[in-house]
Amino acid sequence: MDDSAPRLQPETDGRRWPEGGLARVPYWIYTDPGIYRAEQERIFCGRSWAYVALEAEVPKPGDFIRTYVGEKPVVVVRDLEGGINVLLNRCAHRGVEFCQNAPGNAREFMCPYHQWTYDLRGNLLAVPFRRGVRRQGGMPEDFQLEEHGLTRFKVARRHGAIFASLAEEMPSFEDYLGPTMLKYFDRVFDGRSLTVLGYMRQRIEANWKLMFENIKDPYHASLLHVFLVSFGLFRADQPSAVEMDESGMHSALVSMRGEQQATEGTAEMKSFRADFKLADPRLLDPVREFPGNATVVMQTIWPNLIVQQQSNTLAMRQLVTRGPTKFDLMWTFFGYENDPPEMRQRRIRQANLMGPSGFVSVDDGEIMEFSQHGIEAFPRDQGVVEMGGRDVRNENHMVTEAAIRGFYRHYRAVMGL
Amino acid sequence: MDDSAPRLQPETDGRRWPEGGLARVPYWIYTDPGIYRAEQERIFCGRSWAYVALEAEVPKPGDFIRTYVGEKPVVVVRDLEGGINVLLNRCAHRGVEFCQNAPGNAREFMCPYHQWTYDLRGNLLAVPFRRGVRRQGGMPEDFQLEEHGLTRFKVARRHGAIFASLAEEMPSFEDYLGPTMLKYFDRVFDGRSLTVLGYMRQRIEANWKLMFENIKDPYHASLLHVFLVSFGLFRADQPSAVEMDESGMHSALVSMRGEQQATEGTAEMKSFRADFKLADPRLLDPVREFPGNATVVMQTIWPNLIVQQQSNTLAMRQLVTRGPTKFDLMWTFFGYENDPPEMRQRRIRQANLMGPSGFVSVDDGEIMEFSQHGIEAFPRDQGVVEMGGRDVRNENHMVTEAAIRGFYRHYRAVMGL
Amino acid sequence: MDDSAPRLQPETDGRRWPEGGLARVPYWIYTDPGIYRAEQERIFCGRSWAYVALEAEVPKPGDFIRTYVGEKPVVVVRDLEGGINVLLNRCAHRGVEFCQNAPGNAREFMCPYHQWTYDLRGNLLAVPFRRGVRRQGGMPEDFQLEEHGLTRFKVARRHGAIFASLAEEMPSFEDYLGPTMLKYFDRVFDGRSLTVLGYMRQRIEANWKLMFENIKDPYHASLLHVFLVSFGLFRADQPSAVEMDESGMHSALVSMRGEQQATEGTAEMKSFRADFKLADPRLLDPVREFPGNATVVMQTIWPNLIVQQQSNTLAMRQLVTRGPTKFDLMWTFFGYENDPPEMRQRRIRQANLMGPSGFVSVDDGEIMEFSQHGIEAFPRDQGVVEMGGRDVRNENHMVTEAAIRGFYRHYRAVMGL
Amino acid sequence: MPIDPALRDDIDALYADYAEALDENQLERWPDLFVEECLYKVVPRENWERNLPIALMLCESRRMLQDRVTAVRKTAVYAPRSFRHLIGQFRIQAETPERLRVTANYVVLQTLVDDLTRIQNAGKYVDLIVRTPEGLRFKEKICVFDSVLVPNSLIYPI
Amino acid sequence: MPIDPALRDDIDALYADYAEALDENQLERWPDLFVEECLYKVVPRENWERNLPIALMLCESRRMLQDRVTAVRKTAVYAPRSFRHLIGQFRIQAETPERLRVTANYVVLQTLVDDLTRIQNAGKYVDLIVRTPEGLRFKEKICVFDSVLVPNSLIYPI
Amino acid sequence: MPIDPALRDDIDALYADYAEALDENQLERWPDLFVEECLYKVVPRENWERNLPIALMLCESRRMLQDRVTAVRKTAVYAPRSFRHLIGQFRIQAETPERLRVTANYVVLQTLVDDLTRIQNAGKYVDLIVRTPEGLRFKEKICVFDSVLVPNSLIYPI
Ligand code: FES
Ligand code: FES
Ligand code: FES
Ligand SMILES: [Fe+3]
Ligand SMILES: [Fe+3]
Ligand SMILES: [Fe+3]
Repeated sequence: MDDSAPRLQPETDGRRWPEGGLARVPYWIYTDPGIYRAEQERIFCGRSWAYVALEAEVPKPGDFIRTYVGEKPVVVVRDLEGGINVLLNRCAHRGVEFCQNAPGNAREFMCPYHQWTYDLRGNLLAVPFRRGVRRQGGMPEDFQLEEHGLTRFKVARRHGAIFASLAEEMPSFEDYLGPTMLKYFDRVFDGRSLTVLGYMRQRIEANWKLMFENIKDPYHASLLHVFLVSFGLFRADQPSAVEMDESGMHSALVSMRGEQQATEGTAEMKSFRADFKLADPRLLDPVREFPGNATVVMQTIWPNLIVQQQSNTLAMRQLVTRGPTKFDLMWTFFGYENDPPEMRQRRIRQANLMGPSGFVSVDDGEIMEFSQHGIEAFPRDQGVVEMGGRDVRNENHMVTEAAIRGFYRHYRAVMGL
Repeated sequence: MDDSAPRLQPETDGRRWPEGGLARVPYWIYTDPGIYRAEQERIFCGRSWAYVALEAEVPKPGDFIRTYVGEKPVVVVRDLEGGINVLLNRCAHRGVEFCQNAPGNAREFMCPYHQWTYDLRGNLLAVPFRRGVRRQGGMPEDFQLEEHGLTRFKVARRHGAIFASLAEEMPSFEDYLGPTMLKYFDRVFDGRSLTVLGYMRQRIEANWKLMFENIKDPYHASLLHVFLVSFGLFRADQPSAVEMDESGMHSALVSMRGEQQATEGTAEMKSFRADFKLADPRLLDPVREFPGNATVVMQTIWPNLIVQQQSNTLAMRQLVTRGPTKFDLMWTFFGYENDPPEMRQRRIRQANLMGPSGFVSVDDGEIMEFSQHGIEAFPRDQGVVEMGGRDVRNENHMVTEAAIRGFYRHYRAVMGL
Repeated sequence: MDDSAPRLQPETDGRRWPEGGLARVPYWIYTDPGIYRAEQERIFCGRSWAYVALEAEVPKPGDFIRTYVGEKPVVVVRDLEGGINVLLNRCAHRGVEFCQNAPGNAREFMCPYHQWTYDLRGNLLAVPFRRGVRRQGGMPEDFQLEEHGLTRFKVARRHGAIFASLAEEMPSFEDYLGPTMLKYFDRVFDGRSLTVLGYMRQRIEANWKLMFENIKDPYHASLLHVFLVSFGLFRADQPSAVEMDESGMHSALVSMRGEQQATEGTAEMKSFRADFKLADPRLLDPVREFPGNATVVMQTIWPNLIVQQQSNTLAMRQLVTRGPTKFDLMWTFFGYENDPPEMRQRRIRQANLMGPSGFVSVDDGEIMEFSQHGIEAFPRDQGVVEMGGRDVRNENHMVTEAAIRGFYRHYRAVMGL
Repeated sequence: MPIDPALRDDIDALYADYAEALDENQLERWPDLFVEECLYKVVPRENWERNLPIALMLCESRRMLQDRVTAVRKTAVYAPRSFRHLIGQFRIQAETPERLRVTANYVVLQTLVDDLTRIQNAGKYVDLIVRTPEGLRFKEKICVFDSVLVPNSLIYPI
Repeated sequence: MPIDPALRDDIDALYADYAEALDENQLERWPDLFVEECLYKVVPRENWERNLPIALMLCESRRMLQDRVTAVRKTAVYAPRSFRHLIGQFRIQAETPERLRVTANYVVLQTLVDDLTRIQNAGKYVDLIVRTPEGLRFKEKICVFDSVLVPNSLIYPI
Repeated sequence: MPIDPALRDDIDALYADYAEALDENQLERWPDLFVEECLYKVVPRENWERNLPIALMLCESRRMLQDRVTAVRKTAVYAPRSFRHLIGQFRIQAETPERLRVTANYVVLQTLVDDLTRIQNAGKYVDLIVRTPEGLRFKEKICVFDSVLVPNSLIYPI
């Protein structure tokens, strides 16, 4: 990008993060348009590896899909050499979002407006009438195709997942995650080939950060999610852990499944219903499939991904921002190519827990909008994030908001707040 | 609220109220987002008694309803001692609008997200896992429940109506109204117990102040409202008055019903239709029920209430702001508990005049949107408010915009414009 | 307008037009609200003749229609002397958009709110109760009707088309167009009386300037519009021209119809389909009706008009802005009063090419939204406008973006960018 | 309970006729679809379910329906608009030879000048339909609309 | 006028078939629901009521319907979308043994990629339906849509 | 294929009953409109057309329908709302004396507290209806909704 326009500044004009440091979150970060614009530049176009797709979505040369990094439209395409390219879905001529029909398979991309044509790596191949017609018109002599390609992202791939970055310099994806987070990532992405089972997508009228707060908050799961709790899928008194990378930008919530019985923990859970039974128990017959005792691992990867492993349901949850008070949550459910039919069916059935109609996820989608409502009218107020202390530390329990504090510690560093 | 953010300033940057003082109203006050934000803080959260509910809506201990002060969501609840509490509908933890289902009856309020629990006065009673689970996690030692209650409004009650304020210091509701306005208020709210007959609600795409201008403007009633005029329910040539408190923030329009006949006044009313008859006259057989000759009293109470008494139809009209160019008008129709059946039916039938489909009110709802359309494209222009002079004065007639001038005199003082 | 508010400044704060001058267009001009507000003032209310109507739409004294100049609502009315008046559709009292029902015929305009009445030239005729009622109230002694008329535009008429301006001083419409543009204007508007055949209207979620870029861009027509190309209605290798007035604010694209056959030019048109045939050829049997060889002339007239002559379909395309990222395109199809029935039917049939469902126009409506999508997320980037050089010059061919460069050269002068 | 197909068709035709009267600007004949002694109400679901009597429109006779029409035509000030009714499958809840209790979902779309078509009102009809020499007519028509909030004005009947 | 229930069912089926052709991406068979010599128009209510002849789509024969299909499939550039028709109760306005004048309200919902379902167009069908050996077919279908403003493009027929 | 009018009326009544159960807060009786061994799915058109098996709701028996009801009533946290179904003309695609393959367009409107009525979901039903002693029941009901994006949560069945 050129510099005809000054770098956008967040409209923090005179704003200070409230006293109380990591234990407080000011409500203006959820609504301020200037903050949002700065996030687009510093976070989503900054030093981050944004999730864009699974390789299984573009298996063959020429396969492509449309998606977004932050609010920016991009195309993910496998080139003829099998390489993965992530390109801005914006023609270099006069800005047209050239790719409208997806998924698909192409040998090249042609913008419909003036048919500028690009190869699958974004290089400009041809400009119609570049030399004019009958020696009239055409592009200037010094017009160089090389200077007018599509904006191309750096790409990182690991075990079937694809990430992209616009930053000049980026560490490898592995260094970006760090050893602890990489261990959890590789737990699900262990090199087996993946198969896409389907999509869900919801538009949530809330700031995108509330989604990360929600997933980084194990405290809520054992209280809000009556369904989870009642069936012991997730409980505060289960063996569990909250882990982060050093920066705190990524995190993993880990839990082991317990029994459906009252315990010390449940005493404090008003929502626990020991009596609750399923009429058709097939919905809940998870089988252990990963090494270790963890039955649930929810991993968040800065800046736009949640990797969901709840029992046997696996999904990438990608955040697409739609302005300061709106985002789309895009769910890509997947399994392993060699899943036996019963396991495949189990994943499909357990998807009932997730997405816009999920026995569990519904609660989160609704709560985020309740939060946005409660927050919007109060830019000068702030949230309290003190559960489990006021610092950032990995824990062997669920009764903490440490990962939220870790998230905002990193957020403030990146945003200069 | 803390001061991590500077007090919002209205975006009056370099703006001056136009020449002409009280007789002119600049159009930028109806659209400017900065003005709107400042209004929320200085008017609705400032030194004002905002109407929130009738006691009849929360008759029993534990009864609660949801409503709004300005754009802020609140809960009105009767506690177990019979006291009325007005609480921000926003959890002290991380901002969730915790009360979603209303009306209802509760012993306490529990936020669904982490089940923080509050008593009916907004005191934080319990925080699940405050001491952690198995000696792990939990809130810091120095975490004080007392410091994390719900924001609680000051409350004023008079003869069945409930008002709330966030200001540190407030005069009594009686002093706030002043003797003249209190007299009109007590005319309808005379101590008899009230009964709610039902609700209407409309979303109007106009700035909220246009609603007050409309009601403080008796001049329009005898011209715009053909229905009123034709049936002599309200006419410029009827004995009438416009009265205000000293500040001009409140006002009352008073009129006595005339006959349906041409008079001096009607000569100038192009809309008068002497021929107009009702096929079913039951719609208009009002009976005198209040002392004095007034058949209509429309009282506006700063900052968000209109008390409607038109013939035998009684309603509170509460303004809920929804941004600079939108507001909801919430109508609560009521009568007296001891109304005889015919009177009750009369009130119900006369409601045909009011609300989104009201023979009279339709005109106002539409006109406000016509005004907003006419105004929006012209921030640098201004309205002319000269009928009845250029000053603020009580009058014994209808041919004046004095109450609008009074309203803006007070508005400018509060807003620093 | 008074000066109680400072003149709005475009939010160019610190922004510079990018390097590359006329060959670059920064993307922030398509989304910035401050730029939009400045455009309203400097372009639509500035030194320009905005198209508002055809005389054929208001043939008789008292006939009126509603329309817009930029975003400002106006009424176009023929007065009793046969003169044309263009009035702001905004009451001088308190801003009501008084004219709601149109088209219509009136002797005067009465605002519904307080029945202020204006003659067809916008003069305030009467204010009800101006002298009060029973010697009470009324307007101040010094209130002058003369000072409170409707805002009235300057009006220019030529051969049946009506234009309006709010500028203090304006050149004649003829001088405004200049000799070259006037020649093209008079080609269609040759003095024959016109007849309106009907309307189309579409709301396009894109900045209004993209519409002008589209029409001033002959380069796209022979590539995007497969339908046009395949039937030889418009092709890059046809004899053609791009002409502008001296300032570059107006332009005309001229083309002669070719045969449906492959030629040098079509080689570069991937979209050309030699095989393409119509099942019912009646859609395309244009007959020559204008002097000269041109079969298509698309003329753009600053700031809000496109005059369309494509084969035998004639239309005024008027732009109505609806904010920075939205505009309405209003199509008025017309013919000549003395058209023989077959010609009339031909115009009606060829309208299939135009409007929201037009075989040709659909492409443009969609492309503009693709552009807006591609542009919005990238305020700091810019478009490349180099086809046919980097300067502004009339051309005898279609392979140029010169008219876009001309448009922005003038735009920048007017906007001070 | 099995319904005579011809009866279903007659009810079908009554609803189609009703919608046409309101959508095609034939308001004057709208009262004719009711019997003289009738009840017409437009009620928010919130009031309906809580037995609160207030209605946006309440007509206790065909003459009051006519007064509604007169007000819309002669006295009310409003921006021009058009309505468009879509009425779902109806249910015959109870039936005597002379009286049918019929319910049906509806949505009314509104189009204002210079604006797109938007949802104005949706809910269910709770109707009492009777046979008359002129054919089926409404003895009661109660329009219970979802929630309570209305986009500004509800000018025409539902 | 009493209608043979079987006829009502046939008309019902014709409309259901028509909606399916447009909503389920079976555009190619859409012309088959018309007779060879037919008239199809999509016209704004404003033009219709003022007798202005301009239509957004005007097809004067089944072959022109086919040209519409070809354009949508082969030449037009547009963002992918799907339509969804809801058609209300129909009225048979006039009937000869061979020709039926039928009107019905409709709303067409549009869903664009990455967006929610929105109202694209609403109005009424003014149809002339004739009996043919293949069953009922449209001789005329005039879609009069409310107001005149359209959200950008109207790609598919209504 | 000619359909017995009485059969059409029964199907009509089944859909009306189905809509009422969901719109009038009678969720508990919704499973009763299915046979014990049944299939209920809410599927995005994108998954459906690409044969991707994931559904927003998947119930493989009437008992699973009951579990859905229990979750909505007892465990799920959500803002109060109401649904309103409009179902279009249905098509009987194939028929044996015992099994009917029926499709119909639908739109579901949602009204949240303090908000206007909005479109929640639109698409088509692909149903398998069977005769039982209690009358017609759903053996399969697949709700294929247009596109894939949903406005936040889909709480109730479609
Ligand atoms: S904008 Fe893409 S080729 Fe011109
Ligand atoms: S937000 Fe209310 S308890 Fe956490
Ligand atoms: S606003 Fe027009 S007369 Fe008062
Ligand atoms: Fe959760
Ligand atoms: Fe009024
Ligand atoms: Fe074009």
